[in-house]
Amino acid sequence: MIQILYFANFRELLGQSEEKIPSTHATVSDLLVELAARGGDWKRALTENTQLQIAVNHNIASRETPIKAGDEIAFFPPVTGG
Amino acid sequence: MIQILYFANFRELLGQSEEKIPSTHATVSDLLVELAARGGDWKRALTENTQLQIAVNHNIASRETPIKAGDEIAFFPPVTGG
Amino acid sequence: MASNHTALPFIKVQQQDFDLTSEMTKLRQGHKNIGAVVSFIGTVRDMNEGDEVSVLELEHYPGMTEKALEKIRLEAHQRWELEASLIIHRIGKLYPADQIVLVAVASQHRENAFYAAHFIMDYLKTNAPFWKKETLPNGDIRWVDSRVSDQEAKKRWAV
Amino acid sequence: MASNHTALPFIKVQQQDFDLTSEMTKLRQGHKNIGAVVSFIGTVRDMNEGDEVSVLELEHYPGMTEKALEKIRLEAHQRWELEASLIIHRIGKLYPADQIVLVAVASQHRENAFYAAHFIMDYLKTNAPFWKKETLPNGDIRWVDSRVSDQEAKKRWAV
Repeated sequence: MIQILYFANFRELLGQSEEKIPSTHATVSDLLVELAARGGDWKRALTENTQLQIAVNHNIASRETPIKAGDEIAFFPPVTGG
Repeated sequence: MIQILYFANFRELLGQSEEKIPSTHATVSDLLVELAARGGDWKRALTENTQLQIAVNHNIASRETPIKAGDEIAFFPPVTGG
Repeated sequence: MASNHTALPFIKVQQQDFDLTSEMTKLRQGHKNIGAVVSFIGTVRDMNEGDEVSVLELEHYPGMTEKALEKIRLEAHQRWELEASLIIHRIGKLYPADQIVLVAVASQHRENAFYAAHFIMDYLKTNAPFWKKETLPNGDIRWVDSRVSDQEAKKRWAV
Repeated sequence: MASNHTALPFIKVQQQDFDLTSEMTKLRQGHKNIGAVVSFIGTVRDMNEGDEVSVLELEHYPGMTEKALEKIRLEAHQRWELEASLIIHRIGKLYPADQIVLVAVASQHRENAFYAAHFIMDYLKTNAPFWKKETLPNGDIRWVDSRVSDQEAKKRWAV
């Protein structure tokens, strides 16, 4: 299984803050394809949003980052702290 | 009359923190000549010390700065605040 | 309540306010050779993008946020000779003039503390997972956009 | 006892210690649009020129010192967009770890506050008439020399 987290406007738009799904993806890109296949907001938020930021196991990642069972993958917009 | 102030090691070396003397000088340089004529520490401190700093009426000045009756002239070493 | 998932003693992500004097005192404890302490406090402005702001709500990514802040802090210690440093960032609902963030850096000489505190803030702005949502007086709620100027600011530290 | 010869509200030359939190609170009062507050505190180090220091005594030039500090402060306000600023400098006998000086600058955006606080400190070091005398543990007393590095530091602000 992998753990997926959604933050800020992604959390609001997708209506959930986290979920666990089976680990069947080689990279973040594969995971995004699966999630986007849910259609509607999922497709818009995860494949058409140029602002999408990705973290894998608390490190900033990209679509090409490999993922494996047990990983924590997070999706969020550009950060605005401070 | 002019008011003369001595600070830090100048005050200690010359044994006084202030004095009033008649105003008979066109510039700081003229005043330094008169004070140095006192000899000893006065000569050493005021004419042989490359570290001498001068203020006239609270503004940083030089040997060439004109002075007149009522002025406040101060002699001190480079500052070390902060 | 501090969410110190990672038990990093110089990183605090918390809802409650902080007191500058007591944080500075703690920071300096046991470091007698400190000659300079620079602190930065970020506060909630009552205006953003030309609109009045009533409430600012800060969300973060527990665990990753603390690690990201510690990474920035340690990078500052590698770049400059520092005696101690500390980052506190608040989360939850904040109001105009509230304190949001404290960065404090202590060093022997002032230049290092100034540069390091500025560096930490510039990197915090772009690398630490926090998000801000603001409420306007008419009730409108919007997520705060990241700033191009913050991306630009970071470039001054390129090595 | 503050020696405010010149009644400058944002300049204090005083023997007594200061409290950072309360000074910052006063500084920010009535300025809701502040987003950034940078403070610098200089403290007495327990070492100088390789020797342990027991006591540091600070002398100043009443009247001129306040004017020199105000001039530096106003110059900072001309160079950067600032909301408020404050300089407190202590005089008399101080001991290791004591606070010597506070420079606090508030602005809408952080960059201005960082630069202005650093600028004020660099100029204070070379342009404000203060002198330091240190006592070593063996009783030796010596005047602290000015530093070439302080003259150099100022040059970064040349316009």
